[in-house]
Amino acid sequence: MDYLENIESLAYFSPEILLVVFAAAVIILDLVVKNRESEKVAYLALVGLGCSLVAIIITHSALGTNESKNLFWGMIRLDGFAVFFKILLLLATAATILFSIRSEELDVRLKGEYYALLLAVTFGMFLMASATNLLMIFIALETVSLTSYILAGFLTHSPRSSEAAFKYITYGAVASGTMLFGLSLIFGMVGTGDLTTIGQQLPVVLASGEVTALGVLIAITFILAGIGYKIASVPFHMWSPDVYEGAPIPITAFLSVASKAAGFALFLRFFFSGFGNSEVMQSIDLGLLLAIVSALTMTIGNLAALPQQNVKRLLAYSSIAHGGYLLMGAVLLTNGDAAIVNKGIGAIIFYLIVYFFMNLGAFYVVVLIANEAGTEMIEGYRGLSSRAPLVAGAMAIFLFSLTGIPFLAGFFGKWVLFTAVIEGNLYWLAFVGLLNSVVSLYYYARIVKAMYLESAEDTESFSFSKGTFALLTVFVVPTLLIGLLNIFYSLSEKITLQ
Amino acid sequence: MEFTLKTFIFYGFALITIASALAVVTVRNIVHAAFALMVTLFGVAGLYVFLQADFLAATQVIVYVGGILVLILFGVMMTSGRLEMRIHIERGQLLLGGGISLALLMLLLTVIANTPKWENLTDDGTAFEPTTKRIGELILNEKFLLPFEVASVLLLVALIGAALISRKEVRD
Amino acid sequence: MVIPLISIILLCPLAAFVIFALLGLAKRSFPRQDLLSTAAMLAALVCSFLLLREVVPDPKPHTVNWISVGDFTFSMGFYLDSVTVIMLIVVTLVSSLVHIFSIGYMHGDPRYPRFFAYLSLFSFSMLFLVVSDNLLGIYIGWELVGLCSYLLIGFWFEKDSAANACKKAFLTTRVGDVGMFIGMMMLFAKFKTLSLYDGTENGIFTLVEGLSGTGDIIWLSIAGILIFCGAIGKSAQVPLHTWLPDAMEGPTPVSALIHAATMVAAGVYLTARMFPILTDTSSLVIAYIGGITALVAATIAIVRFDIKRVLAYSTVSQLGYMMLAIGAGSYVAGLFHLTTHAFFKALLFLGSGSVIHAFHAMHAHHDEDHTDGEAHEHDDHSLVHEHGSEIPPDQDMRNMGGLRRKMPWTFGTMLVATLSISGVPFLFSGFWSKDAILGGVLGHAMVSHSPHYYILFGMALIAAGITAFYMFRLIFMTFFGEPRNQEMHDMAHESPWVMVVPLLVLAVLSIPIVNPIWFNKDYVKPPPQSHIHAPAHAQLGPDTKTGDANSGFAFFWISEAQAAEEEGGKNTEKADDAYRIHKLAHNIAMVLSICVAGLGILLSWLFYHRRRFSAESVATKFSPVYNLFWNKYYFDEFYDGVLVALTVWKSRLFAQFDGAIVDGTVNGVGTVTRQIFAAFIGFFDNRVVDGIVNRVAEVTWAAGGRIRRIQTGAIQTYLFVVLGGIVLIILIFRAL
Amino acid sequence: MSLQHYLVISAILFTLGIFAVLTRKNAISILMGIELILNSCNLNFAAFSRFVVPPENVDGLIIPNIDGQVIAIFGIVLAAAEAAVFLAIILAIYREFGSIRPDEVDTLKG
Amino acid sequence: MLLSLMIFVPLLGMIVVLLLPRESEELIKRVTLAFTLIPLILAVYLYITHNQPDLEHLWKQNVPWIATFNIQYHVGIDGLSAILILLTALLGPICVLASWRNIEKGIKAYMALFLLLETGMLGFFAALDLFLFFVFFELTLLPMYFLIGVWGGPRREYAAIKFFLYTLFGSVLMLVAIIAVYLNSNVINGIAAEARTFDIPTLIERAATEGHALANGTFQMWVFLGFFIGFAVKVPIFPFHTWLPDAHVEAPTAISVILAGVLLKMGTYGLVRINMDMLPEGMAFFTNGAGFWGNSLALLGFINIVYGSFCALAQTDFKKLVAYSSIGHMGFVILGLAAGNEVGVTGAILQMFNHGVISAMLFLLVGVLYDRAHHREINGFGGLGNRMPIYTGITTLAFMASLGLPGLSGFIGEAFSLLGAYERFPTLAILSTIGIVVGAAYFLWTLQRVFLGTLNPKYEALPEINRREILTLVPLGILTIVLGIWPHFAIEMFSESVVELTTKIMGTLQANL
Repeated sequence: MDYLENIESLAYFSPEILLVVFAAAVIILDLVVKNRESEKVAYLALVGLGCSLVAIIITHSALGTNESKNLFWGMIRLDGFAVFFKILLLLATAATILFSIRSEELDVRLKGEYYALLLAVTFGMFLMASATNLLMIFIALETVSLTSYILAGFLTHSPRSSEAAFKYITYGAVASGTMLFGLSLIFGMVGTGDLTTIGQQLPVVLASGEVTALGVLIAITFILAGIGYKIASVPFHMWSPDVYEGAPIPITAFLSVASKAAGFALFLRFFFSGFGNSEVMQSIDLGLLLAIVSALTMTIGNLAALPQQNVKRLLAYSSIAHGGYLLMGAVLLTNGDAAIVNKGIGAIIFYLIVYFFMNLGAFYVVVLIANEAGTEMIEGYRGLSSRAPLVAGAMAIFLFSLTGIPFLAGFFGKWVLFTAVIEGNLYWLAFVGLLNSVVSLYYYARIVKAMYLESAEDTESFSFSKGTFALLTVFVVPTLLIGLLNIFYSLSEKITLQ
Repeated sequence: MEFTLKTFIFYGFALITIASALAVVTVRNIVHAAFALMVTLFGVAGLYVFLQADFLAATQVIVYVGGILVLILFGVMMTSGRLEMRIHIERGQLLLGGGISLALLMLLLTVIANTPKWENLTDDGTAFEPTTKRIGELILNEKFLLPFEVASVLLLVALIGAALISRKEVRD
Repeated sequence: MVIPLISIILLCPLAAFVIFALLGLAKRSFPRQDLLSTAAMLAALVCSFLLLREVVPDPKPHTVNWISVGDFTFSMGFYLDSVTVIMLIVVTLVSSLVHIFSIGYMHGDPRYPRFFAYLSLFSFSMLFLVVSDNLLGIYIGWELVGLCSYLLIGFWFEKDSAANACKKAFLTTRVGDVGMFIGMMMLFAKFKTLSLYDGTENGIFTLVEGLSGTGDIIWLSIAGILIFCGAIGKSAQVPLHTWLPDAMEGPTPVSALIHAATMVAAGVYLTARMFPILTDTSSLVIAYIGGITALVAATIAIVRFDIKRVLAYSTVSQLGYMMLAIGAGSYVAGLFHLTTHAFFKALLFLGSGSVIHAFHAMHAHHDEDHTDGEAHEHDDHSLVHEHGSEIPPDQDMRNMGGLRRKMPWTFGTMLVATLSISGVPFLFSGFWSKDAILGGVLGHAMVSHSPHYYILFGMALIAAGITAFYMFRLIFMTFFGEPRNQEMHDMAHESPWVMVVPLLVLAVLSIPIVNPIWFNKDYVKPPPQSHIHAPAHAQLGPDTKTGDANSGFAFFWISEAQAAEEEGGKNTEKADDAYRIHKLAHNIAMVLSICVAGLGILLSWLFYHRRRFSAESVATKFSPVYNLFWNKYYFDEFYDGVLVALTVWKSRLFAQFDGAIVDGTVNGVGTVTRQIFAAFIGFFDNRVVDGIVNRVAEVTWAAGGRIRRIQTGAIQTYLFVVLGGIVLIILIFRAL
Repeated sequence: MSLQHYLVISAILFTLGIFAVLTRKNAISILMGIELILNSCNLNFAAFSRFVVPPENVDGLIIPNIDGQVIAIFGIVLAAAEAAVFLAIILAIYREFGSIRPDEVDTLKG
Repeated sequence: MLLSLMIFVPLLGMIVVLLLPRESEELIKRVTLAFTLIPLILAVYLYITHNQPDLEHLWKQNVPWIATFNIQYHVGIDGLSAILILLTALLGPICVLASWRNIEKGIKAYMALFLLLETGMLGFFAALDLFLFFVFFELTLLPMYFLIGVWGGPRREYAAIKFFLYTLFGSVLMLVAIIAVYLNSNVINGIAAEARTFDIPTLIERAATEGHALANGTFQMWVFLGFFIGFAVKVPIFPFHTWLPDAHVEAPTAISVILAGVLLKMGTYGLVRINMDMLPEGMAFFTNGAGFWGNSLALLGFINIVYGSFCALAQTDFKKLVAYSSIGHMGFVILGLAAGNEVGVTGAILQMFNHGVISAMLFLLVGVLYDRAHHREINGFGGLGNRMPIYTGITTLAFMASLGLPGLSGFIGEAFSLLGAYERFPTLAILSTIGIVVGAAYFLWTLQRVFLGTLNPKYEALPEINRREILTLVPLGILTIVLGIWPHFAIEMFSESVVELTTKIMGTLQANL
């Protein structure tokens, strides 16, 4: 296996380096800016993200399409897949920062560290998206997790925030511990931490009977606990409603989009590279396992979302459900046909693009309403159509898109996913998924109902700044248009793992 | 396997480790549990020595016993304002937890026993060179450089975060 | 000339209606709708007479493609033979007279223009039905006349009884229509066409000829009977006759036009039209239904006191006669009776209308005195309650009596009609047509040696006697004796000339000598196709058999000859034989019918004029029979009690089903799912979810709620789920 | 002193950690359980590294493959960082709720 | 080009309406009316020119859209879709007129949504790409949800979400079927030979090719089921019908009109376009007359007829009655389609159009009454015939048309459906005639309870129907009469398509026997 050595790798690693540098700069600026003009700090962080984005693009173009480089002795890999996720994560972070600027919930005094932490977590996620070594995977995961714990518990005066952090870390620590144990078992089976080597060796040792299917199953299940908790799949999802509810709204948005996306990036790469061999998958029936997990995830997410009164919590369950949909694409990794595997990956990528816009958009509205109405409960949305018609309209678009109503992006996302799943002959799974989208309509529509069909006691209309609407437009327009343009489909099709 | 002093000591360490770990999870007094944990950590360090992982053993003692355990004791002290450290365990929870743990143990033991690759790999007494230098090379020059740097970022984040969260007291 | 003439006949009345409707939409109304409609009708009448000359021996259809998709085509067109023309004349004539009569009768009604518009629409529909050359067209006209009947019966819809009656009429006839429609479906499925005769090989009549002799004609019998179902409904045959008496809630001219002369006769017309497809079986069914109807209705008529109801039952009874004739193969006799009956029954109704108007005008005057010209209400009369049925006082014969001096013209004309319907010999048209039927039935019985037809003949004969009895009862109660209600009697007066003239015209038409139509023997010809139960087509023209001296009436002899042909087929010798038998039968029937009619009139005279016997005492003596008659054989009660209740119950059942079962099933599935789900989660304490609707949502909600319950908020529960999940996954997939 | 000995010890430690995490009614005890789990993982890595992977010959010196050892070292580092944050959060919880019983920290649920 | 113009003109109108200030209500209404009139004018032009081959290119368009899935923006017209487009375009302005006065709040949003709805409906009928077809199918849901939910009656929220959920549930199965068709669209004899496609004409062609995966009987059967359930919810076919009465009762008048007039037709149109045309083998399986499955489609038609009719009989809410009557009448469509022969299918398609017109009238009429009396309880009226003679007259016309009075358009569809069905399913056809009687019963009973009898003193001052309302009803009334007298005006549009379709169906049936 050819890989670049440390020094050679540095150039390709510049986006990550820039993130860390800017994180440090943010902290320093935070100390310098005496009068707590925290927005400056936020803008510096945004500049950092921008630089990193430029770096990503430069490194990518230096790399050339369909090329990949193994950096740092094979610790991480830079390829189109990683680049895509990096850009997605970067944008999610940028959005989160913009949300945070507008959120009145966050403690202004502590914002400097906050933005640094956001940059740091993005850094960790970058690594998650590109890690190809067990150790790297674990460290990246831990970086993201630890930072997320802190961010979730960031609200100074809120017991809910502390509780969220506490649950998050307890859960996360156990899950990552379990995962580490699973990783150690894998390490014991093949004697190396390199994913590609694992992918080559594991079938051999399994075929020769040196290790048993049970061992592999236990290892994978343990590992699944760690990754599954990141993407909030059943039964590792239980932290997420509580944490989402307790965490500051921008962080919730960030967790539900970026953290999930990074989790999926890791998931895909790990299973594709490490267990990409269908013999291994079949020996432990991984396909069925993932399919069941996927079906349960979306079902439980959707059902539990039904009675929720807190919009944030509702969206938390909804994002569990969406994780379930995404997992359907991941199930296709176990398919023997490489074309279908790539379809599955492409579907996940496309869905993530769509999900990025609609879910972040929805959370942004939640931020806005929390600012103005001071509540996260559905009651607070009553009569929104007359109090803030544009915001209500945008929210309706996001929610219906999340449901998967045609011509909105969410539908096309589901379309791509279900097509891939059915192509993999998993009719039942597609059916479960589709039934779930029907169920999901019910709770999304409850918010719409509150906004449009009910009237508020207080009819005073909300006023928002132009910037707010501009940011909202950034989410609305893609939600309306992504599905209608071919470019995103071809993009998602091009991004594959090797 | 012949029964030598080495093996005797090994079994001793193993026993101490397991027994103390058992104490960690069973004793009612949290401070006692913390000390039992210390013994466990020492025990594990001893096992590392048996694995000829000298640097690792040292790290274990320094970081764990010297760092983490102290941290835990601090935590115990700072949260025991009411000195109410009695730990009540509900019976059902105990049973269910025991069941799950036992099931996991059984599964793991089955795997350990049934994996041919892991069988018959005994310590033949070969003495290796000390690992410290090699570890240094690996971490600072070779393939573990990146994890090392990332870990430093991680530690920085943890530092800031821990400070942030525990600083909350200082409200105005 | 045929097409323009028919077009004028159809379009004139239609135009009268359309003008009314369009103006109505514009919230205006034509000031003299009555004159417009009447003029339109008269124009149609004139054209009908002109058409008489156009009828050629071999009728040609005039069709256009109405609908055509791929292989199949539905044509619409006119089929003009002698029967059609006769029907056209009858319809236009009676309709014109009724129009004129109504100008007087309906004067002052608030919806006066609308009445005429409806009459026009009706006339159009009826004429359309008559000229149509295919079953679909007939069906269209058929339903349209039903609609008009509905509108006209319910013309005074403020009266609940009228509102009920119109609905009942429509629904009852629609039951029959559905039968007819099914029959049409059967014919269509077999023949791929609904045209009766389109001049090519594709008409039903031509095709049915090809079927003869194949033996497999059970379906054709069924189809025939089903088509006849339409006639049962429309022509008020047992068991669907109950709507017709109720239909008397409509204005009397309507009763005369629709429920005596034309629409109800449409059933007879249809049956006669479909004569070529009738098999022996279906003929027998038709004959029986006709015979039973004739007898049953006549018996009910005996005990009525409402002058219009008596006439209504009489109509039912006479329609039964016609059906009987067709069933017995004498379809010409049936049509003959149709025409004679149209005139004298219209006359009777209009006469009764005149009487009612006489009393009614009094009320109108009263109303005008008190309410200053406001519309007279029809439901504020003091009602005579009797066995739960309500008879308006101005229609109750017990309020009448001795009117012959007050209303001489009305009396005279009605007497002519009564004599006619009773079958008083020679001078009156009814005698001839009734005799033709009786003779036809008896002849058929004698030729076919079928006991059925002997029975039917007996029934018809009895009915004839009863008819004479109750008709004279009506005359005696109304016009003879002393006035029973002096106040009403005082106010009664002869009707204005617009009402009397139509009466006179009809009276003249009921005396056959002066009725010119019947002298032209060419006009009623057997259908150009053979008959399914007489496969060989007799080529004998009717005139070869009509050498008899007393053949003043073409109808009569044609009927006889026709019957002979059918029975005898091509075999001339046999035909002669049959002819002889028929002649004998006619003579027997004539004698018997004269006797029976005389007996009926005598009894009536004894009961109601001489008062030799008391009707009441007879009624008490034979109270079960009387009650049976009085309660109209309990048909209404049966329908109300059983059928309607059943329907309503069924619809309620469906409604409940909708609520309980359909949603419930969905719920059931949901419950099962929930049970499994609950079992999986570990909660078994299922509440029984109440409510019926919206169960799916409830169940999913409940499932959501259950999931919430594991989300206890305690972190260790979550950890249990995680680690338990891991163990479970491993165990499950280890077992696989 | 075969590999399986270490593995069994490690497995026991792991399960004990799990047991602690599941049943202890004190947040700090849970942290201790987590430390046990992490220790078992590190022990695993070290053991596998010693036995499964053939020793390396670096510049003529026979040293065991130390990939696993290095991973274990990182494990220790991560454990330390995690413990620090965990304890900070426990302190915050203690402040807000006045208790560190995990089942009393349950305002977010449903 | 013209077709695309027609589809997207309302969408443009929506944008224009959204840009108008909220206060200028009259302007909004006029603009909306203008933008619904344009499709109508185009539709009339289509009607005039539909049999001129040299103008055909005006009525189709095919441009690539999402190349990755070979999805095209492909719209086109044949007789069947043309007639339904005509119906949609006709009902558009009528509904705008019907909403003129009785939409009190948010007229701007209402009109915008209505225009969006119209785009969805027109697009659905014109779509010749399966994906596009589905997108338009679903596109109607959103505006409908809001139109019922915001401007509906007291239980509007429930009704709106029920409508939404039911339809979405159905479309889920349809989506699976669509994907299955797409994935199999390139497989001949087990080998992927061509590019996959959503193009409906191509799919129809391939489904008729020997050895093509799409032509496989079992495959078609399953796919048929998927599509069928999707459409069945829309039609609605028992037992998926329970959303309909609720939606109708709660929806504002104009929306009920659209719902009954066009949306239900989307289901049956789909059945014809996809289930019959594309999946003849599946169709044959469910209508071959053998056993339970062979009779199932006709049986559903029969159940719909009888069930809908009896349910209508039990109603006391005027609107609910009309809603249930719709269920009954759509049963005739199903029955006629199940027959699969020329007569039956012609009848079914005619019935689709005619029911669209007649039920639109009925709902408009109910709306007129409701606007005046503010309730719809049938028993609460009485004797209105005297008070509102014109209204009564029009209602009688509509009722008579709906109960299948010959001479009015409702009859022909019903009669032909039954005639066609009798050939294939005699027993069911005969039993279905019960629906005719019951249909007459409930309409007449209603007529009696509302218009006949003595005038309820409460309504002595009830104003007569006004000019605007008459204007909405007259075109429909004229159509009812004209098509009753001369149905050829409608039939000539689609007779060719029907012949083609039925030849295929009957051919498949015969091949299967």
